Amino acid sequence: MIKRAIALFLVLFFGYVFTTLLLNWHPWTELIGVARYYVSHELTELGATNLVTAIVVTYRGLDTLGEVTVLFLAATGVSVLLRRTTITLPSPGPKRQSSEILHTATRLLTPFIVMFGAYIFINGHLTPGGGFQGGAVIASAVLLLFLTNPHQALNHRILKTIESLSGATYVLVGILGLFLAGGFLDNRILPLGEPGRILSAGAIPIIYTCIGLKVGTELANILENLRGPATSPVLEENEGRAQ
Amino acid sequence: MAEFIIHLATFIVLFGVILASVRFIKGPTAADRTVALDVLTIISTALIVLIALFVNRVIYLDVALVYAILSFIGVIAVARFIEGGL
Amino acid sequence: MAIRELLGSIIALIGSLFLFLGALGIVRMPDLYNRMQTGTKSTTLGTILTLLGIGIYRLEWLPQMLILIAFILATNPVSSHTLARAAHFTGIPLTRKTVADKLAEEEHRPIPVEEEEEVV
Amino acid sequence: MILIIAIGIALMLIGFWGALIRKNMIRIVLSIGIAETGLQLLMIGVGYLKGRTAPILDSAVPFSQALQRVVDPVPQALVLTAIVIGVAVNALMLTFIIRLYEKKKTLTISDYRDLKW
Amino acid sequence: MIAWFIGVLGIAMIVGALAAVHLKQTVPAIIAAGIVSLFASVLYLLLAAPDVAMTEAAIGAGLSTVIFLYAVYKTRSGESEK
Repeated sequence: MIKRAIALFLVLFFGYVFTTLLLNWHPWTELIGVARYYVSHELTELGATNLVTAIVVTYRGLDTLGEVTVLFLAATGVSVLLRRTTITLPSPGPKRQSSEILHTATRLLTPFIVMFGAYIFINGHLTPGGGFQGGAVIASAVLLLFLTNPHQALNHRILKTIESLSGATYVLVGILGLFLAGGFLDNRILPLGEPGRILSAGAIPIIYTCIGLKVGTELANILENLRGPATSPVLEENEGRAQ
Repeated sequence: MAEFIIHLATFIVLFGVILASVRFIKGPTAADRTVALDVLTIISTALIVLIALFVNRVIYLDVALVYAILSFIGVIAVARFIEGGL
Repeated sequence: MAIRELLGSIIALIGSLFLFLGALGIVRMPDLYNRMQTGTKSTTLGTILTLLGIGIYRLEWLPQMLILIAFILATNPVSSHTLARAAHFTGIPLTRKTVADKLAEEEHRPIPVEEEEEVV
Repeated sequence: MILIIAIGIALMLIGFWGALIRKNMIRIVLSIGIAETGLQLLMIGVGYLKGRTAPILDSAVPFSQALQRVVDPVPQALVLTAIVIGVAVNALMLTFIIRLYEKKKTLTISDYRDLKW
Repeated sequence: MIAWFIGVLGIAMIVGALAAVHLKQTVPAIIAAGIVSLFASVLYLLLAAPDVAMTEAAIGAGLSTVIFLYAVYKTRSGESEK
């Protein structure tokens, strides 16, 4: 009970602090500071029509590189920690097979979802979306496969290859920016082109494609590790017949 | 006139959000709550399209597409968990 | 063009009414399966009509609306089917007014029915 | 948008309260996630300017009018990365919880007293 | 119009968050957190942030819920909190 009282006191204290901050806050009416510079110079400097993409990929590119690194470390941590988990945890029994309708819908929808994810990160400099969203959509397609068939296996070699290649390409494009343009992760190593076209904004589509593939494979990796290793397909077929 | 009817439709949809939330609070089992989640996701798709209409930006429809494609995965996940196949 | 906009907005209004009735149905219906059917059929039709109405109201948005409708038609029934199957396997009871349960008959199980009459 | 910021603060406080009073570790992670959502909502609310539209230039918002018509894009970029990091960190926390559960077969946080002094 | 949206969705979000914190069982609480993230996504769209709304829709709708459900599935017998 005393713990609950302390918790209540802390929450009320923070509520008081935040309320005073809120009451003394005046909303901005104009863009100020760095945002003003970004909005007024972005299109002529970088050529991407989506300002958020321009900030994420170029102006704050180092942030994004660090974020991808954090994501990679989290995925690695999950896979290292869960490596031998099935030995000690008791097996919860056979998993129920999913229905025919769900199988058919998955077969129908998975290509569309992957294609849509690719559309999102390739068009990241024109429309809302980008590498992170597209990666999450691709990971959702993998998740749909897992949900439909609990014993679905993934090809680890292909996943690892895609992840390493995209990460290496990302850093390589960044280093190329040092030599060919203004600095690390500068997108002007390629011609800017006409704003609004798909082949515009320099290297932003390439960088966002790399980020999308890397985020997608890493999230799929996390999901697969959390689900546990796939059992052999022979066993699964027998289970299906037994039911 | 047409604009007024669209506004009226939006208010009706918002009232639907409140009703579905009521079932979510009341629902005795996890399956009932998942039904409420299902209804709320599809209502949200309609709401997003209505918002896109109000602010008059066609690019917002991409978000509605993501919703229409992905929102059912959450419901399927909970359902497969309930039947023991996750 | 005013007629087209009026037509689109009225279709959207009918769709929103279906969405509202679907939400009302999941509050008022007696058991889970009835709630599920009102929450699926009615809201699917409601969303389709709303999107179609907006597509007619704003004619240049019609292609996107048709894509959205196609995806909703593909995804929403699947999720409801999976949920209904899961609820049936976990033995959530049917209301007393149920007359047929084909899935239980096929698996030679007794029909799970609520014990006492619920006052609705 | 003061209403949005109030909602964000309320969500943060609810999540904080839940993280303090819950004993189940999965529920604590869930509460932290809700507080995270509140914080992200607050940041987006701070960047919103009344009556303006999304920072994406197309035929509706030409570049010449952009300075008067778009909201602040910087908080959006920050929140975008924060959400993705959030889900990865949640996955890592839950992995730790699964490993702890293997060791002691309990999810209650007050049963783990090994490092308490 | 926008104020009505924010009012209804905000109240629904706060109710969902309270449910996520105060429900006894874990799985309904996870569903409640999913609802909070659902409405957060619509609110981001209202606040003129379609990128953030898309991220929240892609991650909050499926991935986040499933990660929690996997954790609950792996720690099944430990769900007996008061």
